[in-house]
Amino acid sequence: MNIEIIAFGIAKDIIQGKSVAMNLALGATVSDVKKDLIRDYPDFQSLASLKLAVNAEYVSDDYILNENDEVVLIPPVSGG
Amino acid sequence: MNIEIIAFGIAKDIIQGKSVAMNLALGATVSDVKKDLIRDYPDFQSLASLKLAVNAEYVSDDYILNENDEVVLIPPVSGG
Amino acid sequence: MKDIFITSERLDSKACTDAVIYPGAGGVVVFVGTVRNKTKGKKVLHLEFETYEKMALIEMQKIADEAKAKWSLDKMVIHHRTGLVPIGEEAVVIACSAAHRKEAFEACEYAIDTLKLSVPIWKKEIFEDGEVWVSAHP
Amino acid sequence: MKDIFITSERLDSKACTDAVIYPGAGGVVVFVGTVRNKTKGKKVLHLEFETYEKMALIEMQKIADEAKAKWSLDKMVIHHRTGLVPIGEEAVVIACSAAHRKEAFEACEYAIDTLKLSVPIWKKEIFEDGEVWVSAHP
Repeated sequence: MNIEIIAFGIAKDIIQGKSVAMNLALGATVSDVKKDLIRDYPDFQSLASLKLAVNAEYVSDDYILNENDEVVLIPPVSGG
Repeated sequence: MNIEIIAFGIAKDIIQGKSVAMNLALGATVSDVKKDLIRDYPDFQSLASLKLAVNAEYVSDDYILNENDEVVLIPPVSGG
Repeated sequence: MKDIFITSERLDSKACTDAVIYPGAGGVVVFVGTVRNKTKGKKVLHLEFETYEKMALIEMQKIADEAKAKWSLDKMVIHHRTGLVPIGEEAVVIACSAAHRKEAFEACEYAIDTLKLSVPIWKKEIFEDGEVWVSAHP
Repeated sequence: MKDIFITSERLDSKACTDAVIYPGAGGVVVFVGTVRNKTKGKKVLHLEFETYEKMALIEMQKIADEAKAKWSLDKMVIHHRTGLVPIGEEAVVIACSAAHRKEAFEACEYAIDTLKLSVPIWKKEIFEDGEVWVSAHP
């Protein structure tokens, strides 16, 4: 399945764009997505943390992605 | 010596006025003034505390009063 | 605007906040003490504050000086109202700023706690059937 | 006025303060996070905030709901600015009120601490010779 992963903050700089399309196996987890991202963009390894939000909620690494999920890369936040 | 003792808050209600004149022996302390006040106005005993300020500073019970001191009765404060 | 101030006019929390913001400030904390409509379930009509103003200003300045020294604050403003204060209006405003927010929170709480212990200001609650000097009795 | 709000306009700390005052409130605490002119001694020209707004509003609402439940607050307002914020202006305003001040202080500090950990907002510091996403790297 194809999933578009939206980026904010430094993640946008790392992927050099607002989003990246990924082709994932059915049953792929958040953990799988992170591995692929780090393989394609090694700079993600240097971040203090890298989380994914699905449908505007934080999810854990074992979350299984669905085709219609809104998937967003959440690099370390720094509001306030 | 004669000293006028100024009152605020509930102390004003107890002495039924803005100040009370007291005739004190030379060398009288704050402690002596408190004793006299409680003798003359027993309601002072019911307060949570009774402090005296001299020249706009809190003083301890052994402070020796002078004729020109500005002496003020400080019942329990409740600002804020 | 004076940093340490007692007035019978309405307090201006916005002016107090603006007065402590400066280019190096990272955190600003403001405490506003307002007049509650009830005490122990009993309806309060309004409050009346009385103050020994000369000494109150000295004690308020001491609080600000101590807070600034202890928490490396740059600024602290303490404004207290006197006279009649209606329900919902401000009786006291304390604003302070520091490079980091933790210091500003601690300093602001210290200031209001200490003000309530040491500053010669007295609050009378006016009820429908009488009035009481707050905290006078144990 | 919305309690939970993200805007590219200037924040109004006075409106946030007024919004949490109610007749039963005894203590109102307001935190204002302002833009500092320096980071580790280096001159900052301004900040730029970016936000995943839909999720940020959800996370801000969670903070307000948790704080209200834990400290029996009546009201909490959280306003955050996005886009370019000049030095000295407000990036965030958090205001809350409670019957007693201790609860209001604790809740306000909890809210800003948690916002900095969980709300998807990113801050970029713009220097004369470059720019840095704050806290991105360990």
